[in-house]
Amino acid sequence: MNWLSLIVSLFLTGIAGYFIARIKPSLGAWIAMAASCAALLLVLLGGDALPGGPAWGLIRFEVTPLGWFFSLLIILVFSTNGIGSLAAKGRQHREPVYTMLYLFALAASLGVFAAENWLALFIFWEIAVWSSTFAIGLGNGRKGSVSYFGMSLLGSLMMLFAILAMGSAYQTFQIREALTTALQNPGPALMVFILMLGSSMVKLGIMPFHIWMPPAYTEAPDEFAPALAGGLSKLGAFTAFLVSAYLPISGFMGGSWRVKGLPALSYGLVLLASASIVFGTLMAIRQEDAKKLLAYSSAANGGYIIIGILMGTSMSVSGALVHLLAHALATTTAFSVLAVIVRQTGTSRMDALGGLAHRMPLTFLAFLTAILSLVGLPPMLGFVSKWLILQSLASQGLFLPAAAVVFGSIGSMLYAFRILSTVFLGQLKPRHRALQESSPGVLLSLAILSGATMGLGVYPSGLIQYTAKIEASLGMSETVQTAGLSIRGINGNLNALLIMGAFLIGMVIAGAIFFKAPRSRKVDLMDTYTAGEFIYSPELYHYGTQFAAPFERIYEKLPSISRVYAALASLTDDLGNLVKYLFFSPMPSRTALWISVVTILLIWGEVL
Amino acid sequence: MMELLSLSLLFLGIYGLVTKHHILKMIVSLNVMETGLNLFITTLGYQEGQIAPILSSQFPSSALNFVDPLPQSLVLTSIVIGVGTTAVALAYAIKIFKDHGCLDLEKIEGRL
Amino acid sequence: MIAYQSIGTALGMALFAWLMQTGLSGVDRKITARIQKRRGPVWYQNFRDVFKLLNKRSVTHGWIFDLGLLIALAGAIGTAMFMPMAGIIPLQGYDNFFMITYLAALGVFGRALSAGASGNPLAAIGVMRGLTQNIGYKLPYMVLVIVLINYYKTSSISGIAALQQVQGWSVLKMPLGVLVAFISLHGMLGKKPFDTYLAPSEVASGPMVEFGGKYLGLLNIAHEIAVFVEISLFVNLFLGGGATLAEFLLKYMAVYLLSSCLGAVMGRLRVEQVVRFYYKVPIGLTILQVLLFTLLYGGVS
Amino acid sequence: MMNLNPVLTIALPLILAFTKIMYRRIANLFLIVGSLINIFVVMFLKEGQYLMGGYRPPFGIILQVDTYALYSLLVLNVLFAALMLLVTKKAENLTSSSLIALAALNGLILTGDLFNLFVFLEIATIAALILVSSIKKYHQAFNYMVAGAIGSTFYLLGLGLLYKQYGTLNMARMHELMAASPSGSAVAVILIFIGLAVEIKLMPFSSWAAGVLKNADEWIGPMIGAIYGGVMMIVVGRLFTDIFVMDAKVRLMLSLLTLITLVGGEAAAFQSRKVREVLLYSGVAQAGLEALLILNGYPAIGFILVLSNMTAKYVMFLLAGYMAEEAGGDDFDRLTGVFRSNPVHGFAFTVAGLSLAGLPLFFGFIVKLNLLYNLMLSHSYWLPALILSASLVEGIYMLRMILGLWRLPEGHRGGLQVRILGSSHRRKYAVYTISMVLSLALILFGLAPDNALSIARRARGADTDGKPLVLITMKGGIGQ
Amino acid sequence: MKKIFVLGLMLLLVIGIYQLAVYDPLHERTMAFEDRDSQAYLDRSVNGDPGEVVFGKSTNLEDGAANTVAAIVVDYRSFDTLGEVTVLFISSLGVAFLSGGFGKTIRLKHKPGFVLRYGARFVFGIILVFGAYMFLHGHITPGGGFPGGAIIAASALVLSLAGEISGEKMKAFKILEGAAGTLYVLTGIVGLYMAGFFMQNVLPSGIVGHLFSAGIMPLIYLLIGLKVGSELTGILDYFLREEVES
Repeated sequence: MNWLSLIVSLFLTGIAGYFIARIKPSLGAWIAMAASCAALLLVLLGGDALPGGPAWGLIRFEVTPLGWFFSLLIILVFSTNGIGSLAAKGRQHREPVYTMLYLFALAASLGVFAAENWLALFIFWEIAVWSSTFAIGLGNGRKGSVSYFGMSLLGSLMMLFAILAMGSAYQTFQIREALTTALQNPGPALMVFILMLGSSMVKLGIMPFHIWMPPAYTEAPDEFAPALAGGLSKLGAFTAFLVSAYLPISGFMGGSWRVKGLPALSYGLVLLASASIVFGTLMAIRQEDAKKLLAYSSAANGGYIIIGILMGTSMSVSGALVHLLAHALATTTAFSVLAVIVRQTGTSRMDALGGLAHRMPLTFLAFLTAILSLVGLPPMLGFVSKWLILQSLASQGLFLPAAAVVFGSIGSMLYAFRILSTVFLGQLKPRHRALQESSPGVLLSLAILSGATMGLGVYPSGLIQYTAKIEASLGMSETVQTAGLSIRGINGNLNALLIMGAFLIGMVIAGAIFFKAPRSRKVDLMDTYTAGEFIYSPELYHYGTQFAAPFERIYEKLPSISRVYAALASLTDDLGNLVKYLFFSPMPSRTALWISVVTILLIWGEVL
Repeated sequence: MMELLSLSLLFLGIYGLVTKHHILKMIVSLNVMETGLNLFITTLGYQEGQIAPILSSQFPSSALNFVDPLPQSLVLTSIVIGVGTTAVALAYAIKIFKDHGCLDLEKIEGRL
Repeated sequence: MIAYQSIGTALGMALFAWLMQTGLSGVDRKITARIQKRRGPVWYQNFRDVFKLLNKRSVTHGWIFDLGLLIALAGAIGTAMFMPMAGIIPLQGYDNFFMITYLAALGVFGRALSAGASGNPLAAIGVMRGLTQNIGYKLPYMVLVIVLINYYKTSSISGIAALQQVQGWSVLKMPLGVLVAFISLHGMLGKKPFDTYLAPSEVASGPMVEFGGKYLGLLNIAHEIAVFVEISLFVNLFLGGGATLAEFLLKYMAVYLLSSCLGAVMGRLRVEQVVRFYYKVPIGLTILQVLLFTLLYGGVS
Repeated sequence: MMNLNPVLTIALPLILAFTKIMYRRIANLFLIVGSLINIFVVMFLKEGQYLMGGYRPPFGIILQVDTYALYSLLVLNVLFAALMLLVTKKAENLTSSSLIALAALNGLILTGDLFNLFVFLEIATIAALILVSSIKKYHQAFNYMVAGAIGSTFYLLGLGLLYKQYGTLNMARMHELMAASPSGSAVAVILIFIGLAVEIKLMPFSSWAAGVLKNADEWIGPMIGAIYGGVMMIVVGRLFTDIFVMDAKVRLMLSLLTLITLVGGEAAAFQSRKVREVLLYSGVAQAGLEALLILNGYPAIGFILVLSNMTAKYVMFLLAGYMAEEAGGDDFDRLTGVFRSNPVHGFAFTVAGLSLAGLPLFFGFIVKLNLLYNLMLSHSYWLPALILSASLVEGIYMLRMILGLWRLPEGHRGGLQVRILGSSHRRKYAVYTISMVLSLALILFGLAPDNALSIARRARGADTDGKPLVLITMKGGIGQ
Repeated sequence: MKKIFVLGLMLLLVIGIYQLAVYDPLHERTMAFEDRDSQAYLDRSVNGDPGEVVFGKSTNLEDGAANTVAAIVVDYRSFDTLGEVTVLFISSLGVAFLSGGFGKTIRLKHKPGFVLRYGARFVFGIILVFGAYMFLHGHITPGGGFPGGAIIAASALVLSLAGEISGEKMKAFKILEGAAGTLYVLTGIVGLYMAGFFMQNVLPSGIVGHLFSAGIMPLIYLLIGLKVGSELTGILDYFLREEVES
C-alpha cells in the first residue's frame, strides 16, 4: 500500500461514486464516508513511514512527518464530516456530482501533502481548488464560489510564479533541493519567500485576502462547509511550513536590520498576521450570521498560525502545528453543528435562533467544547497552542504581536459568548419546540471531534513529541522538549493534566457544596425577574441582534476590505467598457482610422 | 516621382474610407486605393529607357533591355481581385439598402 | 509525580484564600461605610451572608444553569490552588502566569454560561458588558506582564517574586507599568468606576439577576477567591511578593483597601466610556512603558 | 500508393466547388466528400518541397510541407470536416464557398511563396465574407470587408517594397537575403504585420470580429472564431519566425501592440455578460498572447498554444451557437442552469473553458507552464507577471460564466427548459461525439502531453536567437 | 476639422513610407534588375539556359510564349492564376447568394431605340470576335484571358441593354463557367500525373511567336477567357435582376 495507490483509488472511487449516485442518490453519501474512513485507517496504520509509491512521470510522492501530520488532520476532518453528513438527508446529497467533488478535494489535498516536487504539489493544489469551487457552487449562491475561486487563483498564480522562478534559477523542482539551493545563491529567493507566504496567506484567509471566507462558508452546502473550513483552508499552512523551514529567512536576509532577532521582512509579515487577528476578531464580534462569525474567527486564527510559523523558534512552530490541529477540530465541530441547526431551522442567522440547548443538549456540549477550544480555555487543545505561542512571543519579546494575540483571545471570548448565548442559550422560540437532537451519525462524528479536542487538551505530550519529530524532520536545530507529562517551555512549563486535576478537585468541592445545599425548584424559561417589564412572547424576550452594541459603536467606521476588491473589479469593468467603445465600434471608418494611426506610430516610431 | 504619386493616390483612397460614411463613396475610395496600389507596384518594375517585355518582330532578341515583367503579372492578379471585392461590395450595398432604406452607415449605426 | 502533600497545601491555599478574603471584604465594607459617614455591618457579615444564602431554597433554570455555576467555582478554586504566597508554593514549577489567567478566564466563562442559560436577557446584556470591560482592562495588564516575563526571563510567578526579592521590586523598574496594572486591577475587582456590569441599579445587576439562594452563595465564594487570586498576582508580580507571610499579607491588605477606598468615592462610568478610557490612558501608558523598556533593556539591534 | 501531392488538398475542393454549381441537387454530398478526402490526403502526406509547374524554387511557386505545416493541416482539416458534418443542412446553398474556403485555408498553410500567400489570403477573406453574410448582418460583413481590403492592401504594399529591395518572392530566398542585409526592410515588415494583424484580430484592428462573432451561429462561430483565427496565426507564426528578420526596436513596438491587445481583450471579456461576447474577447486576448510569443522568439510554445486555443474555442463557439439559437439569446441570466438539462454539453464546455483558463489536468495548463518557464529562463520576470495576471482575470470571468451556466438558483427557471438540439436527435448525437472527442483530447493531452510537446519541438524547435527551448514534460520533468 | 486632421495623417503616411522605404538615391535598398528573379523569366532560363531567345526562331524552350508577362501569369506562376480565377468565381458566387437567387429580370422602362436594338445585334458579333482574338493571342501579344473575358462580358452587356438576353441563357453561362473552371484544374492534375508536377506544361512549346506555340498556354487562356466572360456576365445579370419577394 503506497501513497500513489491511495490517491488514485480515491480519485477512482470519486468517479465511481458519481455514477452510482446518479442511480441512487443516497448511496453517494455512503461512498464518500466509506472512502474517507478507509483512507483514515490506512494512513493511521501506515504511519509516517508509508512508501511514496512508484513515480508516474512528474508525479512522485514522499511521505514526510509534516505531510503525514497534515494528511491525518485533513482525513480526520473529511471522514468525521462524511459520517456526519451520511446521516443528514441534505438537499446537496441529491447532487450526484457532490460525492465526486468531495473525494477529489480529499485526494488532491493528500497529493499536496505528500508531493515530492513543486510541480506535483501545484497540480494537486489546483485540482483541490477547482473541485472545491464546484462543490461550493452546488450550494445556494454564486458569489461565494466565484470569490473563492478568484482569491485561490490569485494565491496559486503567486505560487506558480515562485515555483517557476525557483525552477529556472536553480534548475530543479524538488522541494527540499530547490529551497536549500535558494539559500546559497539567493537570486530570486526573497521574491520566492514573499510569494509563497502570500499564497499560503490567501488560503488561510489572512486579513487582506480574507474576503472569500464569509461568502464561501455561508453559501457552501451545509455538508461541505465543515470540510472546507476545517480541512481545505489548511493547505496554505503546509506550504508556509515548508518555505519558512527550508528557507529560513534569517539565512539570506542577514544583512538587513532585525527587530528583536527577527529579520525585518518576517517581522512585517508577523505584524500583518497580528493585524489580521485584531481585524478578524473585531469583524467576528459584529456579525449577525453564525457562519460569517466563524469565518472571521478562522481569519483571526489563521493569524496565530502564521505568527507561530514565522517566529521560527521550536516552541512557536510546535504551537502553530498544535493550533492548526485545534482550529481544524474546533471549526469542523462548529460547522457540523451549524449544519444540523440550519437543516432543522432553515437559517443560521443568530437572532432567529435561541434556546436550542434545551432541545439538543449533546450537540450543545460538542459545540461548547469547540467554542472553548477556539477561545483557548484550559481543558481544550486550543489552550495548549495558545500557551506555546504566548510563551515564545514573551521569550522573544515581540510585544506588539503579543498584544494582538492577547486582544484576539479576549475578544474571542466576546464573540464566543455571543454565538453561544444567541443560538443555544436564551429563550427557546415556540416554532423550535419541535426540534430533535441530531441523528446518531452526527453525534458520533461530534463525539470523535470533541473527544479529540478534550483528550489532546488534557494529555498533549504525545502530540507535542510528534511536533518535535516534525521539527527535526524540517531541519530545525532545537526542538520542543517534553518532560514526562509537562511541556518544558523556555520560561515555564505546562502540565495540562495537573490543571485538569486542579479543576476537577474544584469541581468536586463545588459539587459537594451545591448538592449539600437544599434542592432548588425547576422553573420555566419565561419565568424570570423582568425588573417590572411585562414581556409575553419568547421572540421579544431573546437578546440576539446587535449583541455587543456598545463595543461595536466604538469601531463602526472600520473600513471593510471587500470594498477595495469591489473597486478593483469595477475598475476592470470600466477599462473593458473603454476598450469596447474605442476599439470595437462597428463603424468601418473608425477601424480604418485606427489602422492608419497605428501604422504612423509604428513607422515613425521606428525612425526615432 | 511616379511612386510618390501612386502612394498619395493610395492614401487618398484610405482618406476617403476614413472620412466618408456613405457606402457607395466608400466603395469608390476602395477602388481608388486599389488603383493607387496597382500603380505603385507597376512602377517598382520600371526603369528609364526599358521596353515592354514582349518578344516581337521589332524587338526579337531576349538580350534586349526589358522592363521587369513580374510586378506587371502581380498587378494583373491584383486588378482582378479588386474587381471581385468591388462586385461583392456592390452586392452588399444593394442588400443594406433593401434592409435599412438608406446607405449612410452612420444613420444605420445610430438606429441599431 | 506531584506529592499528595503539595495537593494538600494547594487545597489549604484555596481555603485560606476564601477565609482571608471574606474577612477582609467584611473589613472593607466597614471602611467604605465609614467613608460614607455610617457605621457599616460587623466584619464577619459576609460569612453570615454566605451561610444564610447556602441554606435557602432557590430557583434553577436547567442543568446548564447549574453546570455553569460549578465551572465558575471550580475555575476559581483551581486558580487559587496554584497561587504561591510568600514562600509557600503549592505546586512547585507549574504556577505559570498564562495558565493561571486562562484558568481564571475559564471561571469567568463558566459564570457567563450559567447567566446566559438563565434565559433572562438582562443577564445576557450584563455578561456582554462584563466581557466588553474585560477587553478594556485585560489588554494593558497582560501586555505589561508579558514585558515583565521577557525581562525576568521566566513566567512562573514564584520565580518572578523570588527574583524581585533579589533585584528589587518591579515597581522601581517600571513605575508607569505598575500604575497601569493597578488601574486594570481596579477594573478586574469590579470596584466603583468600572462596576457597571455588576451594579444592582444597572440592568437589574447584570449577570447576577437570576442567582439566588445557594447559587448566589457559591458565586460569592467564587468571587472572593477570584479577588484573592487577582490581588495576590498583582502583589507577587509587582510588589516583590513578600519574604515572610506577614509582609505578603500587609502588602495584600494595603492594595485591597486602597482600591476599595478609591472605589468608594468615584461615580460609575457607562460601558463604552470604560472601554474608551482603557484604550486612551492605560494603553497609552503601556505603549510608553514598552518603548521605555525596549530602549533600556531589550534591543533593536 | 500514388505520390500524394499536397496540392490535392487545394485542387480537389476547387474541382468540387466548380462542378457543384452544375449539379445543385447533391450539394452537401460534395461538401462532406471534399473535406473527408482532404483528411485522407493529409494523413499520407510526406514532408518536403513540392514545385508548382516544375520550375526551380526561387522562380516557381513551391508548396513546402514540414512538421509545422503537417500538423496544422491535420488539425485544420479534422476540425473543418467535423464542422461540415454538423452544419450540412444549414450550409446547403453555400457549399462551394465553404469548399473554396477550405482550399484557401489549406493553401495559406502550404504555400511557400509570398504573393501566392496574398492570393490565398484574399480568397479566404472573400469566402469568409460570403459565409458571414449567411447570418444576415450585412453592415457587420461590410465592416469586415473594408477591414480585410485595407489589410490586404497594406500587405501587398509591404510585399512590393520587399520585392523592390530583395527582388524575390520566394520565402526561403527572401529569408537568406534579409538575413544578409536586414537594414531598411523594417517599414515593409511593419506593413505586412499590420496587414495580417487585421486577420488575427489584434486590438485596434479587430472591431469587425466583434460585429461578426457577437451573433454568430453554430457554423460561423467555430469557422471564423476558431478555424480562421488559428490558421491566420499559424501563417503569422511561419512568417515572423522563419522569414522576416526584425531588429529589437521593431520587435519591441510590435509586442507592445500585442500586450495592449492582451490586456484590453481580458478587460473587455471581464466586462461582458454574454457568452459569445466573452468567448470573442477572450479569443482576441489569446491572439495577443500568441502573437507576443511568436514575436519574442518562443514559436514552439506559441504553436501548441495556437492549437490548444483553436480546439477549445471551437468547442465553446459550437456549443454557444447552439445554446443561443435554442434560447434565442446568450446573456447569462437567460441561460442560467442550461447545462443542468444538457450535462454532456456542460461537461465539454467546462473542460474547454478550464483548459482555456489554463487549469491543471488540461492541456492549457501544460502550455502555460512551459510558456512561463521558458520566459523565466531568459530572466524576464515582468512578462510572466503580466501574463499571470491576465490569466487570473481570465480564470475569474471564465469560471463565473461556467458556474452561471451550471447553477440553478431556486426561483429561476431560466435555462432549464433549453433543450439544446432537442429537435433533431441525429445532429444532437453528432454534436455530442464531436465535442466529447475534442474535450477528451484536451484532457488526454493534459495528462500525457509528451507527444504534443515533442511535436512542438520538432515543428518550431529551432533555437531562435539563442533561447534554448526547455520543455517540462510529465514524464521527464525538465527535459532539454 | 476632422478632415484636415485625417489629411494630415495621410500626408504623414505618404512621406513616411516614401522617405523610409521607396526613396533610395544610393540604390542600396533596390535590387538591381539583373539579379532579380524576373531576369530568369526574361531569358527563359529557369530550368536550363537556352542562350539567346530570338523571336520566330528559337524552338522547344521551357516556355514558348513571346509575351513574358503572359508566360509568368500562366506558366511560371500559374498557381497564382488558379487562385485568381477562384477569387472571381467566389465573388460571382457571393453576388449570386446576396442577390437572393432567381428574381425577375428588370424590363427597362424605356423601350430600347431602333438604333440600339439593331446596332446591338451587329456590334455584338464584332466585340465577341475581338474578345476571342484577345485570349487566343494572349501568349504573343499583350492581353490574355482576363481582358478577353471582360470584352466578351461587355458584348453580353450590350445585348442585355438591348433587351435580348433573358433568364434561361444564364443557365448556359453557368455551365460554361463550371466546365471551364473544372477543365482548368484538370489540366493541372493531368500535368501532375503525366509529368510529375501540378500545372506542368506537357505540350511541346513550338516556335516563339507562332500561334500554336507555348504548350498549354493558349488552352488555359481560352478556358480563362470563357470563365471570366461567363462570370462577369453572370454578375452583370444579377445586378440587373430585381429581387422578387416571393
